[in-house]
Amino acid sequence: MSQADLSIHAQVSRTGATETMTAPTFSVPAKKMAMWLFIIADSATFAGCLVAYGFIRNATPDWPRPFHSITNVAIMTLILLTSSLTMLIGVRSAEQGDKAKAFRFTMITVALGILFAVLHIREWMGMIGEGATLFHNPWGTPLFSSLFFSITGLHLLHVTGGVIALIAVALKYQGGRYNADDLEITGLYWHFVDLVWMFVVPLVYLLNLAH
Amino acid sequence: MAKIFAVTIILIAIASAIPIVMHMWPMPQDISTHGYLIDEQYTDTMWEAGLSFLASQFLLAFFIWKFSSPKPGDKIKSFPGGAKGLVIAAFLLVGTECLALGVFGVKAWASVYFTAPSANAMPIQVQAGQFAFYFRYPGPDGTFGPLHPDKISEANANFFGLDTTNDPDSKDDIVTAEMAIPVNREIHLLMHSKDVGHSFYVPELRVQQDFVPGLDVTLHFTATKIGKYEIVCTQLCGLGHYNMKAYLEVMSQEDYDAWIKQQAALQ
Amino acid sequence: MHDMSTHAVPHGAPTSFIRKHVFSIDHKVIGKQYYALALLAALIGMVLSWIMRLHLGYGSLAIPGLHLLSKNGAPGDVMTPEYYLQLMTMHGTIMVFFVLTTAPFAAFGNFFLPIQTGAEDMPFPHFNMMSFWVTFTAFLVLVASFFTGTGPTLGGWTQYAPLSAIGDVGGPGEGLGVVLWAASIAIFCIGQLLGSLNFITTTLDMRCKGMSLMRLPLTAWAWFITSIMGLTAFAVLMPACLLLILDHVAGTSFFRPSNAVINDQVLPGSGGSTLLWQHLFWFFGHPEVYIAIVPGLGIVSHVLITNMRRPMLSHRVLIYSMGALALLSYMVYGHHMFVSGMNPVSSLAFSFPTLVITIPSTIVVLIWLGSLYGSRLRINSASLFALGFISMFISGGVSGFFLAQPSIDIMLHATYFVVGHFHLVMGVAAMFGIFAGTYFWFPKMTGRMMNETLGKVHFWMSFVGAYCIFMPFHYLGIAGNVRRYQAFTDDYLIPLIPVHKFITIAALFTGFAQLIFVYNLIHSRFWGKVAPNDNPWEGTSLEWSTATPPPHNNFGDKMPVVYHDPYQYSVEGASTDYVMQTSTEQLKNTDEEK
Amino acid sequence: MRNRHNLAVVLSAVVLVGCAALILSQGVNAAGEGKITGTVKLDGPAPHMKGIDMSKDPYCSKAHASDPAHYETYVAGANGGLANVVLYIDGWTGAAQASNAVLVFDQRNCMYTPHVLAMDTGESFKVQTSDQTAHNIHPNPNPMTGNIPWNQSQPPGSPPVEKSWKATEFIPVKCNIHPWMNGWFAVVKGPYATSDENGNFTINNVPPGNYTVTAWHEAAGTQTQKVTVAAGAAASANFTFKAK
Repeated sequence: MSQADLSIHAQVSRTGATETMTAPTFSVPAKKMAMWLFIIADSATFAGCLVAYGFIRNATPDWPRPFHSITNVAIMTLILLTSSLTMLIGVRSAEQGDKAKAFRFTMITVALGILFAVLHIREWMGMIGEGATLFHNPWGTPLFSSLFFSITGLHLLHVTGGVIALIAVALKYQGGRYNADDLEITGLYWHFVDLVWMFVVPLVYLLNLAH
Repeated sequence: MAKIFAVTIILIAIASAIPIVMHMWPMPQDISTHGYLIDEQYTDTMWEAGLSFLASQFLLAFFIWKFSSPKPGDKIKSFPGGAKGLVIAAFLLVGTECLALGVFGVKAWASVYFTAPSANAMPIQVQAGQFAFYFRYPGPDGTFGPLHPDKISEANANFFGLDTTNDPDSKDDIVTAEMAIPVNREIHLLMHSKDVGHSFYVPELRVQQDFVPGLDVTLHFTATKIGKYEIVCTQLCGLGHYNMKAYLEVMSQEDYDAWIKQQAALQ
Repeated sequence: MHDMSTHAVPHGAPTSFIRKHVFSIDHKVIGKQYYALALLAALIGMVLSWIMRLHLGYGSLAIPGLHLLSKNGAPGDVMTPEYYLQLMTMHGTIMVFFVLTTAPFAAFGNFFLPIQTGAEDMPFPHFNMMSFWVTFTAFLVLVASFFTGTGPTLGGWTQYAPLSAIGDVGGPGEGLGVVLWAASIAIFCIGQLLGSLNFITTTLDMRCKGMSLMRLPLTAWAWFITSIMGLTAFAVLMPACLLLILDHVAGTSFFRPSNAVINDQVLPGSGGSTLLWQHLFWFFGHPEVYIAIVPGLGIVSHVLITNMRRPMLSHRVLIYSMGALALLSYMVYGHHMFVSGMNPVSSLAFSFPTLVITIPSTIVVLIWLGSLYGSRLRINSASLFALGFISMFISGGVSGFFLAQPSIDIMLHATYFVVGHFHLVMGVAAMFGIFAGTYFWFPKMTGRMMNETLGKVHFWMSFVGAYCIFMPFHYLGIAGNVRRYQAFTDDYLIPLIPVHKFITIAALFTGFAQLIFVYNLIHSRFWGKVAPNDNPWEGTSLEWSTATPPPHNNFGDKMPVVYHDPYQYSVEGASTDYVMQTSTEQLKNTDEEK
Repeated sequence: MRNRHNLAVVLSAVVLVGCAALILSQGVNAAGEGKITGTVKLDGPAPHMKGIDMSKDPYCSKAHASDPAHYETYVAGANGGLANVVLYIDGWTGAAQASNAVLVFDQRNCMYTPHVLAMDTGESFKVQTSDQTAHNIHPNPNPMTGNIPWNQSQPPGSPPVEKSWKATEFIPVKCNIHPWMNGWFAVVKGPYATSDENGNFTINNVPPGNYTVTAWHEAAGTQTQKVTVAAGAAASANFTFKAK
């Protein structure tokens, strides 16, 4: 029994009523609601960054197109998509009460997340090796790498945060302190991170492919 | 207390309107060809806004006066028409007001921004920098030489960064600290900022436009009245912002010709 | 599987001083903390405005002791232009962020939203605590910039790039000062995000039995709508501030244009867009205006209803109007940029929604006036301020007609007309909302009444004083008086100096009235008359049905159950002239909201 | 504890005596010091200096109503002497110069007086305003030298600002409010002089020895000359610049 359950019982015993609250609007409990709201806010943050990117890209005549191959980014995308799938399986299993499977698949998601981060950092190192920094790059306007590193960096930060959150939640879930819903909520965040990547890839990578 | 309050509101509303009605601090006189449109739009808006202001303040005061000391046993009355009536009223009154202002306002806006400068408009470049305006006339050849930011040297009076030895177009460019223009001649103003954001504001000309660093904005206008006016900066540009200004002298064509000759000699 | 509770884990009442008053997770304590922060910030902001006004009215006057505040800014007590701009920037930032956002929204919202919805606490009390302490940190970071060698930034609260992005060469405080400013605002955004999360989930998920959404009081609706705006608006400002910080510390040039030259030296920077900052800032900035004013609309409606002894003509229309304001606020931000070099076609596109926004505002005012008609108005400090709010809201609102039109904006942009407009509507009006809320809720928050006489003195001085300050601003603006000038040296501005002298005197007078308020607040808190009962104003909403001050879990042993609309006053056939939401009395002849 | 106090007392006494000895020994040396005098001349006619249009600030233009202002890059006297040339000793290794005169950089009639202010490293100088209009002083040192840039306004009636520079450098100084206002802080090590209207200068307090005198002009560049200074005598060094 989770703590949330306990709280209902605590109130039942205190007030003597079985139900003291109105049913949540949209039937979304507070925690999940909060995650949705966070996702809305975070979307606004990413949207702000991507708008800034679009604005500056449009305003810069000599915008560089330094990417020659989409292999790496395709692999990364595939990994992130797969991780969304494994997350889904994990959450589904948790809902069905298959704790071991849920934990296993969450951990696979974590592993894929880490793999994504490693590939991402490897790509960064490659670009840094070619002379790109936050304020300089060999291909053209320095704004390209400023925006590239800022936006992908922000995303990488989200992936890292997601990996840490997933590990923490999975362990606590394993230990019985969190339930399937907590896993689902963390899963929501993970899907969001995946979704953002789907915006980052076409805007930041595909638009900048060399002709 | 409530009655005093109601009277106070009415007094304040009337007192607020007096300076407007009496033109105590009026808009500066208009010396431009397009300004009358803005002024008309302003007057129309003042009528509508002023009347809405007075009407609603009076109504507020009246209701406060009337309903603040109920006798015991007074029943609550409902406003005739109720909320629905008020919402419809708001949509009709304010909606049409807004639509009218918005649609007619486009005309004034378009007169400034949607018309191209005529072919014989006189080009003048204005450069804003912390905290002064400088002006450049293209000289007899009619072309401006290119700008070299690294050559800007205020210590040598090279405010624009011209290279007069290598750029033939720059040789006859005339750089001045005040802006003189012939009366009734359309001016095509090329606006360039040297450092941060500034703005070009001549109230009499009914012109205000920001300088955008990295982007050259243009503006065109015709002055119709000879005189000396002030060009001020309205975009916060640093510690000397309040002191950033230049004079605009609208001259007769002869005076202008003499002035530009004199300026050319000083280069 | 859907066995999740909608509640927070109930927490026991804390015992230690620190957990009770400092790091408290009780929304009521957090609300008070926000209020105290806003009060402190407002006092600082007000003193800054005094200094500025003294300087504007009496430019050559040395203000004794000013050099103590800043050695470089006011050597020999003579104010330098940069110090004026620094004070102006700090006045704007402190007032907008730490007073107008925190007091009506975070302070009152925190205290009363859970009580009005019938919740024991917010769903995430720890987030709530963090929200305050993060905001407080943001405040400290901002104030810290006073103590850097070159002082705070002078770029104005809008912090237009590239002045804000080029560093110290642009002016004193434009280096470290801007970094601290941007850091403070970014931190502030996090605090508001946490707060908004709590507000929205409280409203949607924590309502007690019988409390349908339409049965929520107007204040709760106002906070709810505000928090939705806050959620996205601050989320856009935060990355803008982070990019600005990167420009300072990491050598990027998001906002630094190519080839800027200051002091004959070409500054580093390449291709950055200066308009980008304005777009990002105003996308936040305009909703922010409504974040400041919408809670005021709610508070004023709430206070008025109680003192008019009748519900508003329509509960729903007011809610929809506030919602419309919030929605439109995102579509109009470009009206701040009519002369900024933005495409002139988009100016028109931004102008129409701006004009349209007057429709919901007018509806709100008309509903207020229509409800006032035939009411049984009680006059006290709270209702006086609420009525004053309406007057100010009208006065500040009508000038919006001018500024919404790009053609007239050519004349009035960046003049005192704009300053008058937004000070009346989002400054004074919002402050009046805060005062109305304070006088109204003080007994519930502290268990003591505020002194009515002092309250009325405060009102009269503030009402007349505020008009004396801000109405002349409009005349100055029409005459072309540019804002953000520390002295009026232009020939055409010199005749206007007497008006500035008048405004300065009015400002000192009005400022003095606020000291009376502070005295009243502190004195009443400790030595005021004890509240006669739990419901001194004979209100109906849930905050009046609980003990005074409310216990740790808001309602003691018994969770409330709501049977009625929030504002059942003067209902025919009822036993009293007000029926509380929790009353089990059956009412006839009312069509209750569902 | 006590011992430590004693040590402190003894140490401070030693330091005091040392300082006193240093000061006294300088005084003794002064008697035997020489100086370097000479003239700086400009070869050929003085370049035409552009007039300054001060119309931006009515106060400034009024101040120059009868006497139009000109840029001061080259200020040449009647006999061809070149003013505003800073003369100093290259690679000076001696002690810092004890200065008696207070250096003043004045803002008068919207111009800097003097146009070039020479000073020793660490020597303090005063920036003051005699104008009824606000100025700002914005020196632009090279950040690599260790001199920290500043930017400060001086409205009318402000007290003087006292400053000093750490490292040797020729620092351009400007007023952003009046873009034509420009001047120089010439920060050097050791004894220095600035040529006057006739091009004359005297570097005082130079101990006997062989030196390289450097002459620096903001536009014409630098020149050096070797001189030998004898005790109590004046060595001579004359320079001739060509306008660039």
